[in-house]
Amino acid sequence: MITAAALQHAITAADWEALRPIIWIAGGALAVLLFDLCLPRGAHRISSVLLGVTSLVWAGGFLVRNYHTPYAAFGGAFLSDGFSVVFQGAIVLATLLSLLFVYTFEERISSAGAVALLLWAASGAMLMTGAGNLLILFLGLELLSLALYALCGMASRRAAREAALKYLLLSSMASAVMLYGMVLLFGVTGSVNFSAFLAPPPGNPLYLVALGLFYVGVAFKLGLVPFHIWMPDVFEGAPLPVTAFMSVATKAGMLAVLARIIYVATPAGLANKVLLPIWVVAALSMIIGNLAALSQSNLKRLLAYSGIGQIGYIVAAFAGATALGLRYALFYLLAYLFMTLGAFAVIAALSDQADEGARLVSYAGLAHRRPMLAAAMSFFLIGLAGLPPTVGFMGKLLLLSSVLNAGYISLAVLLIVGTAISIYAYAKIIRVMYAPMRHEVVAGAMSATWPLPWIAIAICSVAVLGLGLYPLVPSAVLPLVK
Amino acid sequence: MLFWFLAVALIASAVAVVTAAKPVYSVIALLAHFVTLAVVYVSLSAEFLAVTQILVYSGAILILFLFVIALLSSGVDSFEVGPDRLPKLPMPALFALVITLVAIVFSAAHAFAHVLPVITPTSQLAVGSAAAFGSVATFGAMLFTSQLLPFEITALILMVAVIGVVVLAGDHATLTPPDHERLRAIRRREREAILREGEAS
Amino acid sequence: MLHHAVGISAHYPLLLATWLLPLAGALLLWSTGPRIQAKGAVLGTTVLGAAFVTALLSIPDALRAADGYVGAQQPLVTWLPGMSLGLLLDPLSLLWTLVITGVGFLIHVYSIGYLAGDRAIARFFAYLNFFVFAMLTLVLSDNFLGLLVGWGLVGLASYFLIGFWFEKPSAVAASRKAFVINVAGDVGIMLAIFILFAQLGTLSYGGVFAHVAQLSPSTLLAVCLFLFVGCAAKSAQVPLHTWLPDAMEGPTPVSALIHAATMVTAGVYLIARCHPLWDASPDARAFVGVVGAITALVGAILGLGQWDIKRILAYSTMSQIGYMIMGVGVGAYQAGVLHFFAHAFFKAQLFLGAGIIIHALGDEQDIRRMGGLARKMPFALLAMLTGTLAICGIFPFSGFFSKDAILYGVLEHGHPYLYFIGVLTAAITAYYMFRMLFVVFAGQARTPASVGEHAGHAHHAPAWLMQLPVALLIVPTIGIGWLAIGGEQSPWARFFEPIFGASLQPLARLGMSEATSSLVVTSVVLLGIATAFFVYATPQALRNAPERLQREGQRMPGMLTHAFYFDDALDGLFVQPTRALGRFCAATVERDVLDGGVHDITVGARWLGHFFRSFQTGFVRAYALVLALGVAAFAAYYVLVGVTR
Amino acid sequence: MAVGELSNYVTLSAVLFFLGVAGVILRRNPLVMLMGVELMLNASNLALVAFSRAWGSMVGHIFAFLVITVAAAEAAIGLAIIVVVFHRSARVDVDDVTILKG
Repeated sequence: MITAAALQHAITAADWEALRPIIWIAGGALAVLLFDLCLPRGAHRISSVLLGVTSLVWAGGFLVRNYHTPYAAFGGAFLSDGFSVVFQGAIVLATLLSLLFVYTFEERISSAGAVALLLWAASGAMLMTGAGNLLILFLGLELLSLALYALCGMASRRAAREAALKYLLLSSMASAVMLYGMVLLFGVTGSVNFSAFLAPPPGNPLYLVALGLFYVGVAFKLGLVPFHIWMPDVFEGAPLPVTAFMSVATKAGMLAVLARIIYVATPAGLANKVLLPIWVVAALSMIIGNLAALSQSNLKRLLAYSGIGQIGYIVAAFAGATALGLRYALFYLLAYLFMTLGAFAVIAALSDQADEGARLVSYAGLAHRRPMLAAAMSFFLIGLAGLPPTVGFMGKLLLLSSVLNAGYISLAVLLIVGTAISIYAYAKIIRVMYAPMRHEVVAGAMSATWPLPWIAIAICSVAVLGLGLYPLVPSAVLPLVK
Repeated sequence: MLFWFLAVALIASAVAVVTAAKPVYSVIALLAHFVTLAVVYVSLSAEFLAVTQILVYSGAILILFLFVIALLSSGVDSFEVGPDRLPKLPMPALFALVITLVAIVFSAAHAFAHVLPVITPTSQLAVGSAAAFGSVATFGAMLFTSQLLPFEITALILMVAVIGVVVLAGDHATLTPPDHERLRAIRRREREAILREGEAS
Repeated sequence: MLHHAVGISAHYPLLLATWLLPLAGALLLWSTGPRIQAKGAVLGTTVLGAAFVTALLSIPDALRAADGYVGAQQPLVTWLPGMSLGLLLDPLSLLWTLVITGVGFLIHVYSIGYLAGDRAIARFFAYLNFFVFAMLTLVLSDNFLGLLVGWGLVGLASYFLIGFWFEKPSAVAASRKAFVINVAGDVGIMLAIFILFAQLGTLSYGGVFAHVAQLSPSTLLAVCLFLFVGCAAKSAQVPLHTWLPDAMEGPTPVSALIHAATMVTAGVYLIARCHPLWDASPDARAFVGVVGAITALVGAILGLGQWDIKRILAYSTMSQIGYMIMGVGVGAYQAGVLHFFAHAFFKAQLFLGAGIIIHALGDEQDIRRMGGLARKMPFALLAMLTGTLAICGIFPFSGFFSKDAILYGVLEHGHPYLYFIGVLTAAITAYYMFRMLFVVFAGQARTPASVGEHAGHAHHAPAWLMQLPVALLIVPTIGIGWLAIGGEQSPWARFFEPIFGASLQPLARLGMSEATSSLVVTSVVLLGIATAFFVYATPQALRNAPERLQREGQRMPGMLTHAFYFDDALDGLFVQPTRALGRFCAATVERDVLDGGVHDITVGARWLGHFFRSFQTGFVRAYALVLALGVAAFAAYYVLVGVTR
Repeated sequence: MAVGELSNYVTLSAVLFFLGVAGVILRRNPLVMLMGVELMLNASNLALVAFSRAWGSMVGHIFAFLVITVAAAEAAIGLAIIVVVFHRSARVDVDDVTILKG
C-alpha cells in the first residue's frame, strides 16, 4: 500500500553530489576514528588533525563545484545553492581553523574523538544551511548540538563540565521550544517545506505564534539578547577549539536558517510585523553585548560577549530583506570568522595543555615578551572594533549601508553606538598588552608547543587585511525557492 | 470519551514527574506517561510510532535514567536537599509559562475551530487506503524513499551519541595524574604575584 | 591577465612606485631588521630618497589636464558595487607628496645620525617608512575610504613611533593618549563617511563633490562637523590637542616629521581637499575658523609657560596649525596651504636644530639648563634663528608671506574678530619664540657638563649627517614665500587655480590693503620680540639669569626681589597674568573638563556593563527562567499581532 | 476509534509541554530537568501525530520518529554529562554548579 507519490521520487546521483561535501566531512570523522585504532600512541593527535584537515579541504573542493551548480537535492529537502554553499564554506573554514587548536586539549582526552565530533558538528551545521524542510533543519541542529554537548565537557576542568551541563540543559530546552514551533508550523500549513510557509492560511494567529517559538530557537543559537544568557558561561568553560568552533560555525548554520526563513518563507505583507522582534533582539545584542564586554577579565568570555554584538550586526543586515543586505551579511560573516578565529588563534598560541591562556592578567605586558602575538591580537581586535584598514571596517561599512538602504535608521544608529562602545572593550586589551612590564617572572611562562596556531594566525591576518583592502563580496544568489 | 480519559492520565503522570519527591518516582511516572502516550498514538492510527514509543522510550531511555540514578546514589534521597538559593524563581516562571500557554492555546483554539480540518474518520484520509495510514509498511516505504535523507542523518546522530558518551566516560575512567600539576602550581603563584602587584599599584 | 583579475591597470607606474616604495621598505625592514640594524637605516633612507625622486618625476602627470580634471587618476579597486577606489595625484596631493617624501627623506638622513647606536634602529626606520606609506595613502587616495584607511594608519604609525622607547613609561602613556584621541577622530570621519555614503551612494571625491547640492544644509553641516572632529584630533585643535605636547616623548626626528611637518597637517589637507563641502556650508566655515583661531591663541599662551624646548615647539606647532585651520576654515584655502608648505620646512628645521642641541647636551631638554650656546654651537644658532624668524613672520622669511596671506584672507572673508586674534597671537608667538632663543643661546652657559662631549652617548656619528638636512631646510625656509608674490598672478595661485579656482571668492575689497595689514602684523611682531629682549636678553637680565629663571620656574611673584623696575613691571603686567591664564587652561580646562568628561562617560558605560553582567548569576535555572520570559514575550507579541491582523 | 477536535489535542500537548518547561525551571535535580526536556519532546510528538492525522500526511509520523531517535541520543549524552559532573559530589543539585558567571 505504498503511495505512488512516495515512489515516484527517484534518487539520482545528483542528489548525492549536492551532499558530497558533508559526506566527505562526516566520512572523514569515521576515518579519523579508524586510524586512531591502528596508529602508534605518539601519532594520534597529528594524524587526527591531518585527516580532519584533509577531509575538510576535499569538502571545500566539492563546495567550489557546487557553487556553480545549484541543485535542490532529495526533492527539495536539501538545497545546495550559492547561498548555502557560501555558508557551508564559512563553516568548513571555521572548522579547519578550529582543528588547528586541537593540541590544547589535555593529553588524556581522545583527540580522535574530539576531532571526529568537531567534524560531525560541522556536518550538522552544514546540513542546516541547506535545509529545505523542517526535518533536515531539526536533524542538522541536533547533530550539531549533541556533538557540542559532548565536546564542551571534554576537559577535566570543573569549568568545562559546568559549561557542558549548562549548555545541555539550556540548549535542549531551547531546541524543544523551537521544535514545538516547527510542529505548530506543520500543523498550520500541513507541510514541512519552507516554501509552504510563504502562503500561510489567512487569519490564523497560530501561524504567527509558531513562527515566534521558531525564532526563539534561532535567537538562542545565535546568542541574541536576552537568549544569549548561556553563551558567556559556555564559551568560557568549553575547551578552546570548541569555543572557537561554536563562535563561528554554529552561528553560520543558524544565520543561514534565519536568512532562508526571512528571504524565502516570510510572506511579504507580513514581514514588517513578523520580523520586528528579531530586529529588537538584534539591537539589544549590539548594545548589551558590547556593554557587558567592557568589564570582562577572561578573553574567551569577552569574545563571547563581543560575538553577541557582532552577530547582532549581521542580523541587522537582514532588515528589510534586501538582496544587498544578504550579500553584505555574508561578507561580514566572513570578516567575523577571520577576526574572531584570529583572536582565538592568538589565545591558542599562548595556551598549552595545562593552561588556556585566556585570562587577561596573562596578557599584561605581552607586547614586550611576545611582540608578534601582541601585534596580531591587536590587529584582530582593531578589526573587531571595526577600524580601518581591516575587513571589520569594510564589513561594517557595507552592513551599515545596507541597513540604511533598507530604511532602518534606528538600527543603523544603534549599530554605530554599539561599535563605539566596543572600541572601549577592545582597546582595554590592547592597553593591557602594551602596558610597561613590571614583573619579569612572567617572561617565558607561556610557550606555544606547536606551530599550528601560527598557521591560523597567518591565514587570518592575511584575510583580515586582504579582505579589508580588496573586499571580495560574494555574489551569492538569493536562497533558492523550491 | 477515551480522549478525555487519556488526557487526564497524561497530565496527571506529567505532574507526577515534575513534582515527585524522589527521582525513582519520577522515572516511574514518566513510564506511565510514555505508555499512555503510546495508547494515544494508536488511537490516532500511528501504529508504528506507538510501538517505537514503547520500545525506545520505555525500553531504552528510561532504563538509562535508572542506571544513572543508581550510579549517582541519589535516587533514594529526596531531590531538593539543602537551602533553595533562588526562592523567588517560581512566581516569574509560572507567569511566563501561563502567558505562553494562553497564547498557544488561545490561538490554537481560534485556528482549528474555524479554519483547518478537524480530525476526520480514517476512511476519508487522503493517503491511499485507510489501512495504509500509519502502518509499518507505509512508514517504512516513506522512510527509505522520500525521507531517505533524514533517515541517514539519524545514523550520524546515533554515532555522535555513542562516540560522545565514550569520549566523556573514557576521560572519566582513565584518570591518570596530570603531568602538568607542578607547572600549573608555579604559574598560579606567578599570576597571583602579578595580581597582588596590580592591586598594590 | 593579472591586472584584469585584480582590476589594476597601471596608467601611472611612477605614482604607484611613489606610493608603494615606502611600504616595501617597511616590510623589508620588518622582516630583516634585527640582522642588519645600521644598514637597515641606510636602506630605509635610500628607499625614501627613491620615492622622492619618483614623486618629482610625476610632477608632469599631476599638472596634466584631461577630461575636465587636472591630475593623474590611477584606479585600483573597480569591482565593488557602487565604489571605485584609486589614487589621485593633483596639485594639492602633489604638494603634500613632495613634502612627505622630501622632508621625510631629509629627516631620515638626520635620523641615521640621531639614532646611531640604538639597539632597534632598523625597527625605527621600519616605522618611519610605514608612516610615510600611511601618509601617502591618506593624501593620494581619490576617495573617502582610502583617506580613512590612511588616516587610521598614520595614527597607528604615530602610536608606534611615540612609544618607540617603550622602556620609558611616559612615552608609553603618551603614545596611548595620542592613540585614543586619534581613534576618536577616526570615528568622527567614519560617521561622516557613513552619512555621505548613505546619502549619495558614492565615496569618490569626484562623485561626492559633484552632488553636494543634493545634501540638505543640516546634513552638510553634520558631515562637515564630523569630518572636523577627525581634523581636530589629528591636527591638535582645541579641545583635542592635549596629546601633541605629550607626543614629544618620541624621538626628536619623529616630532619633526610627524608632529610638525606632515601628519598633524592632515586636517588642513582634508579641509582643503573637501573645500566644496565647506564652500557650501557657511556655518561649518564659521565654526572651523573660530576653532582654528582659538587654537592658535591657546597654543601661543600655553607656549609662554614652558621650559622644555620640545614642548615649546610643540605648542608653537599647535598654534601654527591653528592658523592654517583658521585659513582653510574661513575659505582662504591657498593661504592655509601655503602656510602648511612654509611651516613644514621651518618647523622641521626648528625641531632638527633643537635635536642637535638636545643630542649634544646628552638628552637635556630644559632650556633653563642651557644658555650661552651661541658661541659653542653656531650652526644650531643659525638653524634656530632662521626658523624662529620664519615662524614669527619676519620679512623675507617664508612665514611672513604665509601668515600675512592667512590673516589678510581672514579679513577678506569677513572675519575681523578672527583677524584680531590672529594678530595678537602673532605677537605672543614672537615673544615666546624669542624667549626660547634668548634663554638657550644668550648669556653664560648653565650646563654642568661641557658641550660637545656627548654625555651619555657612546657613539659618534658624523656630524654632517645631522647638519646637512638642517642646512638644506634653510633654503626653502627663506625661499618659498616668494612664490606667493603677485596676488592672483603669483606662481602659487596659478598652481592651485585648477583646484581652488572655482571655490569661494572673497568679499569685495576692504578698507585695509594687504600692505597695511603686513605693516600691522610686522609691528606687533617686533613689539613681541622687543619685549622678549627686555625680559630675557638685556645685559642685566643675562647676568643673573640662573636665579631669575629659577624664580620664574617656581612661579613666585617677583615684585620685591626684582631689582629692575621694567622687568618686574612687565612680569606683573604681562607675564604673570598670561602665565596664570596658561596655568588655568592647562589645569582646569584640560584636566577637569576634558579628562573629567571622558572619565564620566567611561564610568557610566562601565556601570551599565556591570548592570547587565549582574544577570549572569551562574545559576542555570535562572538562565532557564530568562529564556522562558523571553519565550513569553515573543509569544505574547505574536498573539497580539495575529489577533489584530 | 475516538476522534476529537484537533484543538483539543493541541491544547493537551501545550499543557504537557509547559509541564516539561516547569520541570526544567523549577527542579534542582539535573535528572528531573532532563526528564522535563523529554516531556517537552513528547508533547511535540503528540501534536505531530495529531496534525499528521488531521492532514492525512504521514510526514508528521516520520518527524515524530526522528524526534524519538534524537531524544534517545540526547538522553544518552545528557546522562553521561550529568555523571561526569556529579559523580563525586555529595548531592545532585544544579545550583551547586556556579563557578562560571558574570
